[in-house]
Amino acid sequence: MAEIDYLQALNQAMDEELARDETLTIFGEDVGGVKGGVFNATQGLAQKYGDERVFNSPLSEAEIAGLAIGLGVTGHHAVAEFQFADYILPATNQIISEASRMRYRTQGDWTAPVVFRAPYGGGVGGGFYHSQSTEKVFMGQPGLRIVTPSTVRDAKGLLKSAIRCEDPVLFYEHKRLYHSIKADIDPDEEILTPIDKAQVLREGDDLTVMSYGMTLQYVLQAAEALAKKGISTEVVDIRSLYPLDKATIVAAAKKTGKVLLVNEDNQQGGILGEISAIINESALFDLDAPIQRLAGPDTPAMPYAKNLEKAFLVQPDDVQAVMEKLAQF
Amino acid sequence: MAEIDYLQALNQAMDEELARDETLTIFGEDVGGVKGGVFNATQGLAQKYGDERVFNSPLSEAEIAGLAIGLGVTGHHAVAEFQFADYILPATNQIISEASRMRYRTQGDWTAPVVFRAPYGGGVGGGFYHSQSTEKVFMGQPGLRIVTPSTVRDAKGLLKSAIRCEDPVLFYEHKRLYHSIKADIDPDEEILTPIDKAQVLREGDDLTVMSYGMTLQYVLQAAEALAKKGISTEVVDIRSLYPLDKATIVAAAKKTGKVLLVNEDNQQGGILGEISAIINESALFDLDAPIQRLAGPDTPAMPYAKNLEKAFLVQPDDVQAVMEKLAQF
Amino acid sequence: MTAQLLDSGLSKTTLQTIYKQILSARRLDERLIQLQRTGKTSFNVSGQGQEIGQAAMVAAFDIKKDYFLPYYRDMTAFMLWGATMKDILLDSFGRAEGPSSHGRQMPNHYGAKHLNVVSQASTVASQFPLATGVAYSARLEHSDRVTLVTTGEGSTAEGEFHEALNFAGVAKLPAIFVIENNHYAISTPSDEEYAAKSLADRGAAYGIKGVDVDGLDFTATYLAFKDAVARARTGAGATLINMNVIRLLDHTSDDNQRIYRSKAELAALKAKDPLKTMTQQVLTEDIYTQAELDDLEAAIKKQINVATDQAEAAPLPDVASLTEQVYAPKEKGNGIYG
Amino acid sequence: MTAQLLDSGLSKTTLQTIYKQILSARRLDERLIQLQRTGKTSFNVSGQGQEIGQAAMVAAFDIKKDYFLPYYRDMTAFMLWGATMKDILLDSFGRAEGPSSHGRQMPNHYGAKHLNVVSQASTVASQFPLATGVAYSARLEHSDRVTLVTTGEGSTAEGEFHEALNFAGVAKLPAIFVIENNHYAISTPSDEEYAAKSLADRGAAYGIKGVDVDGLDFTATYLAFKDAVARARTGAGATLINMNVIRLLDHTSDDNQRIYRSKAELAALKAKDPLKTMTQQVLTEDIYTQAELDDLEAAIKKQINVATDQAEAAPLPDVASLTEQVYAPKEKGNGIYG
Ligand SMILES: Cc1ncc(C[n+]2csc(CCOP(=O)(O)OP(=O)(O)O)c2C)c(N)n1
Ligand SMILES: Cc1ncc(C[n+]2csc(CCOP(=O)(O)OP(=O)(O)O)c2C)c(N)n1
Ligand SMILES: [Mg+2]
Ligand SMILES: [Mg+2]
Repeated sequence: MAEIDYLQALNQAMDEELARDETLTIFGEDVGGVKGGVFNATQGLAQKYGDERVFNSPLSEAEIAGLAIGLGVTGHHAVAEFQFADYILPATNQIISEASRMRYRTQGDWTAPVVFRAPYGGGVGGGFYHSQSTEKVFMGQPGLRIVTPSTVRDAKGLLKSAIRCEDPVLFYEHKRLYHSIKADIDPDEEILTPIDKAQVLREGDDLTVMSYGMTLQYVLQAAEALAKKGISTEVVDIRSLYPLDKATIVAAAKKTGKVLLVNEDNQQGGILGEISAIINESALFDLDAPIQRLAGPDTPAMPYAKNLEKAFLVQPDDVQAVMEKLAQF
Repeated sequence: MAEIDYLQALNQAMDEELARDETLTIFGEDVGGVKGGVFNATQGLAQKYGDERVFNSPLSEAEIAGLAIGLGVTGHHAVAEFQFADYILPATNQIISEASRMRYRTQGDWTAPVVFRAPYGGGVGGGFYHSQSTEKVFMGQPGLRIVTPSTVRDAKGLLKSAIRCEDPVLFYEHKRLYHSIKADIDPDEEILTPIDKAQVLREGDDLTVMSYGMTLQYVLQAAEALAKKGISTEVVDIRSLYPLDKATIVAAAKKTGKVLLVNEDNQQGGILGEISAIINESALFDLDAPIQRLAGPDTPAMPYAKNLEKAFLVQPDDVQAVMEKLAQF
Repeated sequence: MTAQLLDSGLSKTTLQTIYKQILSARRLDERLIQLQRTGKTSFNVSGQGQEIGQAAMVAAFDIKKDYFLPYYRDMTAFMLWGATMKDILLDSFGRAEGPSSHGRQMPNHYGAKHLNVVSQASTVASQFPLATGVAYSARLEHSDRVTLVTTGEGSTAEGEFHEALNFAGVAKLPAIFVIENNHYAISTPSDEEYAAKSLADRGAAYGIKGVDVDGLDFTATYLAFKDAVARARTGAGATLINMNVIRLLDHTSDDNQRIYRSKAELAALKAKDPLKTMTQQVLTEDIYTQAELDDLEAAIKKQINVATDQAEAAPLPDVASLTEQVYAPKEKGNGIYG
Repeated sequence: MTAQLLDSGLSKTTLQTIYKQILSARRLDERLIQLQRTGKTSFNVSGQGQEIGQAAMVAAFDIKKDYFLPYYRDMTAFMLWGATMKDILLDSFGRAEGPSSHGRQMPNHYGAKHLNVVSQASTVASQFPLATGVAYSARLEHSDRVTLVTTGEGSTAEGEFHEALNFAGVAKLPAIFVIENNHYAISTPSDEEYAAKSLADRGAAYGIKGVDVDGLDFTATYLAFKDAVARARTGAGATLINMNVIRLLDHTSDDNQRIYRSKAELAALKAKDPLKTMTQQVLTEDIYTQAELDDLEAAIKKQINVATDQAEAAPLPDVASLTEQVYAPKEKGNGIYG
């Protein structure tokens, strides 16, 4: 066993898959060479696997995406890194029109088994363009999967599964988790996390809270605090943002009848709205309270000034306060 | 009074605004010259207002968007046409990173008062890339407005308001409405439709149905048919897709307690999920039935083969059947 | 001005085959137009005026191993790459057996797994980044295969065109990028599309060889491609070819070019029809006699009739398949599904 | 090799002012680095090595009427365009009065309404399409103003760069597109960014004049821009200028270039510092005496201290403003709101 952080878990996942799958290539801006990515996620990989398999791309996101897809159609798995999830936007057309449609439009003759990694999330002093949650832009594009790990174990296992998956997978990584969460991971254990399942991280009876990313950490802390006050919380790590794992979501909602959904993104138009709609459709008469969303305000995410950044971000105290209030509803 | 169709209403709106606002320019692929757009929405305008104000752009959507935004920051209103709503995707970065953020990131020093027109929707034998509903991609980007007219009067009035609005507005037009709906419009009447309001098109007590675009026509027809069977339907034209008009939506939901949401897009991840979440948040205890969504399947929209196209699209009969069943819930 | 066909260095037999394929493509296109006009199909893109260039282009490749990412006006190229008349017609009728998309896409969106012809979207130029990935895969596999990708001149204004060529230059990819320059993007004439003297000048912008060629001249075009393919196959990198052609007909069956092109312009175009030129050359150079050509016309007509009947009778996709192949089938036991 | 400053045709007084501004920018950058290292601010992009080129560039414009869309390494250019030390520092501290974004954006995202400097996003090259709109507006207003837009060489790989230049060529826009080529995009050296011999060759790809200039040479750079501005102002269209410069420091305060650039490379760079060269020229050409320069240094230091104190003391944005200016205020009675 060795304690590693979320970023190291990602690096291990890619290292192991490069060793296992000779077709696999990994590239993106500053991903190759000695730098190994601006967050160092690919550090050491170019040296170990050569510049043909792990390399720098020019500064062009549509090309990064299309290069991956073109490798995919010829049977090569690829991991393409977008330097920040904000910079995935120039590649939107490639991801939606090409990657997400390839299998369906040829009924499986051609496929795009590629992973697009995208570091997302705020609280890093990055202002609008180094902080955003852009996952909602790609929500509801059948053929595409969107996943995000919120534990160290999943960072490793989910990335390995995404690489092995024959579908295109958008892989979101919360930047503030890179070094803030750590876990003991046996380097010899082959970890594969299901890419199609939400995960119940904590069982409880009084209320159900679903989240992902940084805010999920706050939910777990609050659940712990509430437990001391005798309130028992069911905590769901949504994990597969699209398609959603309806069964796990609905079961967890029914279990307590009080549901809180939390994410860092704006309140309107994101993943949480869809989850709320699914619960309403399948569990309306089990609900004891309106499904609540705790999320960022509906303003552009997020200003640079420290006080505004903080005001934009859902804070740990907010999470606990809302949970407590919902439990008492 | 003269009977005009939805497309003519759009043309009139642009014509009147070009005459009124000397800063206004209109451009896009094939928009200028004698062609006046592949759907003829801008027919006659280049001749009337000159090639400097109404012109063809090269085939480059990011440039089309950016050109508009650049005009906007210098105080010029602009209408940029994307030839199909499918081809807005290469402009995603411009629309989200630039247009939607400009006012906020400068606190109003610079603004982007531009309209992006996007013909959307299927049932035209256009396959995946001439049929899609791409509005959800832009949902939840504060600073941006998304609107779509579903009546001839609104086609005119909403486009005029969008042009006058100081915010960037994504203006979706359902292609199948271009010639299929007509109305008597007084050419001398100055029509301005509020860009921030849903509209109750029909009052009723038994169930509430909310929709936009082609499916709204089916809802209206079904409401008429159901009226003959003694079922009374409240019909809401959502119209402002983002930001949503919460007040009108919640009031209409509360009124009957039975809500059906209909659109042509996929079921998961679109506008309807957000509406459902809003209703759940504000009117849970007024609901007598789960909020239902009737929408396309969660498969890529939409195959070319006639039978598959039809199977993808919500059909008038489906709408009526689901409404009738919900009324009886 | 047009070079002799036999100066291409291709044998008489090869030239016979190629001419036959070109004529078949022209006649098939005429049938497709008829089918669309009579409401039997709903859409067609005609490539008339571009066939000679397309045929000369494909003749330079090894279609057994090379990859092709075509665009919607490439019917002739697709047929020379191995597609049958029936394949084309199946796609046109939106039939399940259509190789391009099994009825999922509009006609003219060519693709075929068994021919190494990669499926294309309607979003113009979006195949260019893909082509760089396909080309890169050859390097990973230590294969000397070459990747061919085409588009119209209007579509080169897209950012994705630029991003792909830039990477191809950096990575010295074994790829050939072709602009089929018919001087119109729907109704927009090329001086409103770009201001470069020639689009071949964009080669230098990417450290790629740029070549201009008259796509109405079979031999000139063939030789330019032959050279480009040889360079790509031997590691000398990519080539950008600006192939000048003409668009004889409307943009698509939804368009009417008489609105934006004058009668005089259209008449001048018609006089330049490269099929007429080539037919003349075929006769002059004794590749076919007039009698053989007459037989050929008759045989093609028959083939088209048979293929049309077969394709029309073929089944539509199964409606139940609407929800199939959205995602990969979930294999059990591989650990990646819950 | 470097041309004489006075050969620029600029007066001694003008050159004095420009040198003073350049020196101020260098010293201010040093202060910004210090503030970041001591945790008083959280981020900085240094433009050291690019200042001379930037100053020569701006000197060719009429900052009273021209428009500027800068990029994040353009602090010197922004200051020559009229921004004060305090403006820069307010932005760095994320203060409400900061002209660029009133505390909304990271430092180095320059903009100022009163200076016609348009706000920029962090998404590289996305200012290029905007710049074409700004340039087009001059035509609509029958103004002879010129639009300047800059970026780094790595960012020219973006599709938006291409789309903008293509349109600028077609529309003969009064715009000047500048590549500040420091040969690195973060850690990626330019041979992995592009393969063109020179990025100026991209001009021809767009029917635009392409010019290479040594951005370490004040006079050469100034004269190249002067010519380009004159062309733009008189309707001769756009110019693409590839300005070769050096990046003396890390990409940003988040980077450490010693990882990917050798000691030898960095030492060679330092020896080329264009400020050293210019200082030498200023003395040799009697623009300033050493004693005057010493006074200048002292005065600048004082100015920076004052500006730093003022900026630090300035208030942060009001937290209540978090939800302001998302949309235009709803005017009553104009009919467009319900
Ligand atoms: C991204 C995108 N934008 C717009 C269109 C609509 N469109 C289809 S073909 C075409 C013109 C293409 O012209 P060109 O590239 O010259 O090819 P040609 O049709 O002349 O062969 C346009 C604008 C599209 N298919 N994709
Ligand atoms: C669209 C986009 N992709 C990636 C980035 C991250 N990024 C910021 S600066 C930079 C390198 C830019 O290099 P260059 O254009 O040469 O400018 P320089 O920093 O050298 O002045 C990168 C990759 C970004 N800001 N925007
Ligand atoms: Mg063309
Ligand atoms: Mg650089």
